Amino acid sequence: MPITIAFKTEIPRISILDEQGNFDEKLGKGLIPDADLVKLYEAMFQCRHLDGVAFRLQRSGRMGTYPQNMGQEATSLGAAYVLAKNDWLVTCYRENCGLFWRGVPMESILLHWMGDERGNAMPREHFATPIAVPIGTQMLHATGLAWAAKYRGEKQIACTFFGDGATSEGDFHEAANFAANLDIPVVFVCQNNFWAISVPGHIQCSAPTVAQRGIAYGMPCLQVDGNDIFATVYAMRMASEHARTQGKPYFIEMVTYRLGDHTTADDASRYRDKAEVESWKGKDPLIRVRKHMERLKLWDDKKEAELLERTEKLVAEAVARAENIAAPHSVDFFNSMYAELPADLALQRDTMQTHSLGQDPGQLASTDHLNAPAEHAHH
Amino acid sequence: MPITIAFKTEIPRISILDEQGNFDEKLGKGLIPDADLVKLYEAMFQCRHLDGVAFRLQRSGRMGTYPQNMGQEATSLGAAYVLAKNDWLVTCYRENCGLFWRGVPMESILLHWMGDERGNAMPREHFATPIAVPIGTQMLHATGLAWAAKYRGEKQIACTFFGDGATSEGDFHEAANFAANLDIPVVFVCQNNFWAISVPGHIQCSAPTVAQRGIAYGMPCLQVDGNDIFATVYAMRMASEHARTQGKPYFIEMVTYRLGDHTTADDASRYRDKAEVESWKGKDPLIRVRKHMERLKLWDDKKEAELLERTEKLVAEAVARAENIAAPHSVDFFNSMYAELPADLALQRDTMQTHSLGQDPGQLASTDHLNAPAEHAHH
Amino acid sequence: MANLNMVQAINLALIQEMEKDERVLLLGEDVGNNGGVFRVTEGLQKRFGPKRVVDTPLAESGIIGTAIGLAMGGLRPVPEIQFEGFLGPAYDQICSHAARMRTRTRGAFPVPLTIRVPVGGGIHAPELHSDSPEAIYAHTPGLKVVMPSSPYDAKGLLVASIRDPDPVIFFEPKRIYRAFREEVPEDEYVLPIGKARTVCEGNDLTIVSWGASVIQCMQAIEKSGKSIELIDLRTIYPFDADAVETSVRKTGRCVIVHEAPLTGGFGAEISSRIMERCFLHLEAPVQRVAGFDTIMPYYKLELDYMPDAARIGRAIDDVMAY
Amino acid sequence: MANLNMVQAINLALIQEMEKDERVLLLGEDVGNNGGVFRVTEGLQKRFGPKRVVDTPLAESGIIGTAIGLAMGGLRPVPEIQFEGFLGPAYDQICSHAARMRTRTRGAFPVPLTIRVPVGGGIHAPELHSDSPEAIYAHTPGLKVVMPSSPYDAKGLLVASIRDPDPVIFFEPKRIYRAFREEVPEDEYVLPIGKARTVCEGNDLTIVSWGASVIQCMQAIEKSGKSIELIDLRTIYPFDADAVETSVRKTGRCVIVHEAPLTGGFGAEISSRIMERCFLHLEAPVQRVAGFDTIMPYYKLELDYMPDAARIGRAIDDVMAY
Ligand SMILES: Cc1ncc(C[n+]2csc(CCOP(=O)(O)OP(=O)(O)O)c2C)c(N)n1
Ligand SMILES: Cc1ncc(C[n+]2csc(CCOP(=O)(O)OP(=O)(O)O)c2C)c(N)n1
Ligand SMILES: [Mg+2]
Ligand SMILES: [Mg+2]
Repeated sequence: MPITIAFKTEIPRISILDEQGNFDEKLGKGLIPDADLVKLYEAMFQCRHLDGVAFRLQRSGRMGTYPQNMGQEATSLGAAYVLAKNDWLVTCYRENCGLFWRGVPMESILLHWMGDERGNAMPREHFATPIAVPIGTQMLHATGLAWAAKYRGEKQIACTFFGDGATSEGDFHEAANFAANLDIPVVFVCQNNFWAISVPGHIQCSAPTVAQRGIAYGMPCLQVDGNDIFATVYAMRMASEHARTQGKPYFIEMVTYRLGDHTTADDASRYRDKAEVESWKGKDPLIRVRKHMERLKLWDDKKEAELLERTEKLVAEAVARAENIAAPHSVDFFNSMYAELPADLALQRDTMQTHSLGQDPGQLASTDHLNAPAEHAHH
Repeated sequence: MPITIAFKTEIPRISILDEQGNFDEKLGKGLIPDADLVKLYEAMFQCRHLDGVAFRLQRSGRMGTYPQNMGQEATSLGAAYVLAKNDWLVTCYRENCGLFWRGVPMESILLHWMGDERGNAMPREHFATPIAVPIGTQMLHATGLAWAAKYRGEKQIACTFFGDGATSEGDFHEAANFAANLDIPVVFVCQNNFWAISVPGHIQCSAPTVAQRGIAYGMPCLQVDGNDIFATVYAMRMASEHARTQGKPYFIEMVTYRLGDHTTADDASRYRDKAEVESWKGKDPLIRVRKHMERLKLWDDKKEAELLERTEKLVAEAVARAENIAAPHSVDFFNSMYAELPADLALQRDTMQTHSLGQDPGQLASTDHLNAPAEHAHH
Repeated sequence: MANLNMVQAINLALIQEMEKDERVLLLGEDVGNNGGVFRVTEGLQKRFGPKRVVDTPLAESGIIGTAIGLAMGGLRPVPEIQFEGFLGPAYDQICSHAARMRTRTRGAFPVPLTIRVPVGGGIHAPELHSDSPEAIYAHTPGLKVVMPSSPYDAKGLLVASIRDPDPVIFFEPKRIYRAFREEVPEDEYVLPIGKARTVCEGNDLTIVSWGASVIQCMQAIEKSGKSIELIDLRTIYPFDADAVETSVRKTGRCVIVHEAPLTGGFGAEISSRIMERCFLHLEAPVQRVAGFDTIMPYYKLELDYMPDAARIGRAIDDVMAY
Repeated sequence: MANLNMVQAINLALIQEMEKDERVLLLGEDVGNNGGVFRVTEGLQKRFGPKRVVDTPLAESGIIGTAIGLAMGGLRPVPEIQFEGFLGPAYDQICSHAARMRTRTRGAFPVPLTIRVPVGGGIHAPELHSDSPEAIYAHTPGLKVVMPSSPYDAKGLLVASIRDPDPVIFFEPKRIYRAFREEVPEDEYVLPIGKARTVCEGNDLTIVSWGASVIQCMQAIEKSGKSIELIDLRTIYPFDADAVETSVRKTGRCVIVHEAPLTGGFGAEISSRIMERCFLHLEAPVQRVAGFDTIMPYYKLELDYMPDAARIGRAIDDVMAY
């Protein structure tokens, strides 16, 4: 048989609550208890609200560049909802919703974008890593963190989030490949929002799906509607179950869209069609959950109003905490350089100078030597 | 439909002349004219012979580390045979056979491993790049070279070779991804020989095939018996045709085995089973072609003896040329640093010193100044 | 002659080189439709088409690695790396290949490549958007490293870089991308790589600097009221040792200023050279005013990190008092 | 006490640290069954099992990136990069993450990581197997950089590195992996990071060096017949400025020797520091004997590239004659 089939595969796509409000009972029933659904909606709502506030903070000069999360809330939230409390969540910068669900305080995120490292000084009990600025690099840390758990014989897994653009980086490939070949339980989640700043998705991945990136590593792969909290929860259940019981990785493409600019430094109208943006507004992850809850009589306008009121207060308090933190001292940027500061660096800190005369005013006085009898031939 | 199929694919495997001597007429007939088959066999034979001679040169201290190609001759040869003369061949270090077919002189390869850059000063008309020492990095250059051809509107393509280990590097991923998404005609050929020095293949790729690496980029993928010159030629025809007419990349896994150590610095018996090596000896790409030619009455012992005689002479001459080349001057390592040598570097070259007094003996004399009336306060 | 800021001057240089030489093409993240995140390539894709101004996948090693292939194939690629903090993933392709290909092949495959990279701090940006890695690349034989400090210089040096037959890293100090304008001739001019500029002459002390720090030095000089000679290196490698030596032999005193961390910064090289070449002319030890040996802090503290006129002024005083 | 070469001394240090501390694990290419291409990890996989001595995929960024994750997860990974020439692909993970994670998180996520890397030339190896990039990493705040020059030092410094709560690049000069043996105690000892060793004392001139070059310096000193003090830095960052200063204040003359290219090499930093701190004590300009500012040539010429006793001797003579 000269031509045989060496390999064969297919990738399923999951959608449960679609933008028309259709709800698939078979997959969806009992997936998320009603009380939880309400909480999940509230979490998305609050995250969305913070997003708007943060945007305005930036515009009024009270914060630096900020990447809005708007439209992508259901992806990381689905993951955070499913993961165990001590599973690692290793994210990029568009996963506020999942991080808040885990207990990361809003002001941590705000502080980060206000140019303050204290925003990253997250207590280890959140099992979350700091915002990753260099694209595509954090997935390797997720693989390492899950590996550490495996090394210790713990059942902890890691879940890592990254964008479609990030899948172009070599580090993505290496992270997935290490996990696959060394049997490390990591759930890789690509938030495919079709854009990496101004670069369209097909420049990052011209294959029919981003999900098939995972086939390269022999991982099970899924594509899901990332704006459908039921679908993201469903997929994360499958994936985390697989990771935990098999000790192996899983790849999920969550199809979503950022409704805002890339960051506050960006103007997406330069490169995106208005029509495209409009069409995605109809697929908003919040709207469909709200409508679904209304159908189930779990939600009404009054609750919405009450939620808004609660949220405004919550966010305002977080902003206040972030803005009222004491200004950092210059020396702060020395103090966590090393467990113990090398002498040299301590001298820089203590003098806030790098020129040696500045660090050692005594040296200046020492020119008195010049008038003393020369010890050496020409000094 | 909550669960749909987002993607579906399969990968064919090609084998034409197998190790038992079975020849598939359907795929194989007319694929390689008899006269060419003889030449291809001779090329593999000569490459194999050089390999043995090089090994002995290393062992007797006349050459540095050398990576034997033994057992993998049919892979790059199949490619070189199919490619147009001006298609780029961008290889690693186990593709001597293909390079010799293109006209790269044997002594170039020898000189390289004798620690002499002149071995890499290959005339551009070979359309071959120098031996790539850092694993996995050269595929990006292939993508760039093919891109340059496309930019100029030429029909030139590139074919790049790399090992199974190399597919673990991020650069492999980026090279394939650039080619796929920017529509650049590159044939990616992985020589899967199941080992990267001592590390077994499943640590590099635990998926059922290496071929499926290409699925991640939406490329057509093939797996072939890399020890079967007919199969490698067949696959390269398909792939290069695709690349040339569609302007897009193609991924081929050529399954093969290195019969020798990784390099002369390695001792493969530390990590490979004897039985495994023995089983692959039966799959030798040379033996099966020879037997096939004998069946076709194209070959006999006399021709083999005559070939050996010719080859011994050819290789001895190449070795002599490599060994008799004039020793390089120290300054040679300065001379091709830049198109024009910066003054500083020219001074280093001219003095073969880096210490400033060494570079400027006049400075020493200048201590006479000391005895002259001091111009400055303390000198 | 037009009054341009640095972004405009670079844009103009790119247009003119692309018009002159078909082999010049641009590639990088967001350089096309979006005109780059700093708008340096604004309008170029529209003007020259997507073949010559190419949005690439988000992969720096891929950008440089394919650009090396493009250069080996006879073109003159001008890749952009979005911020100096993202040179890291491309480090290997730059240092193991771009820098080495000519030597490796004894001249058979030169790599005429110009890597444009916004560099340095002071713009309130997030982490890894404010570093100064020029010393790393200056220590890598086979590369040239250029960093202009004004629109005029940026245009002339970029033209020289693109035409250079060897790989050049062209650092663009983002802090002064739009900080000021100056007269920039439309007409072609080339500023030679490896030649420093004497910004102002003086007799008491020499300051050597480059990039955005040159502006801080000018401020410090003004405040000091002393007769200070300011040398803007323009090129880090090869650097203009003659210009530095000549000046220091005259003044006998020198302060070197750069944003990069002190230890192992390029100031160390210059300082050593001065000692080696001007030993008997030195009235005081050469001093370095540099970034601290810490990670560049997030932006709340970035101004505390970077050398400013006050720190430079203090060094001037200390050296003068020696 | 045993008579060991450097490979054996490092192997012993690894065994002892792994026995003492469950959190220590080794990872890298060929470190397992094969014991590493230099056999430094020979026998360790058999002894500690494949969980603690892990053969990884062929991907340096992956090795360091996952090791960072392992360290963030509370372990003490000791990755091996097969040759210094292959640090390039890992540059970004080392410099953008390992070096920054502690600062980035204000101490919440330290990265206790020891990256073992064979370094330097002189073993007749192929391209990219003979370089000396220590200055690159010494210029990267957040890292420590160590390079022993003897079996005894290698053991004590490696133990210190593995126990260090911060990331360390531990360069192993491959030229002296097996060049000589010396007494190396079985018993635990720790050589502190940041402290130099005075190899021999002298009054006429100070030589500062590190790694394999220390051996060349010893040869040159012997030949010179002068009273020369040799300081082996042992640690490149943080470097022992006090030891250097004390010695140069005494001798008034200094030669620095390293294999890495001259320009921007760590010699420049030391030379600058000496000028800054010992200005009035200098009898002659500090001189550097270093690799040339070229690509390390293929092995036919490698001995012409690296500083040898003759070149060092010439510098000694020149400085003494000044
Ligand atoms: C290594 C690196 N290169 C470039 C950048 C600049 N940059 C920031 S975000 C971004 C696009 C990211 O796209 P994607 O991964 O799809 O994530 P998204 O923003 O769409 O969520 C780029 C190019 C960076 N931060 N890091
Ligand atoms: C970037 C890099 N890392 C490590 C090495 C050391 N090394 C040389 S060959 C090799 C294994 C290569 O395996 P593979 O790609 O399968 O090719 P093969 O030798 O089997 O043909 C390794 C690890 C290298 N040369 N380059
Ligand atoms: Mg995206
Ligand atoms: Mg292999």
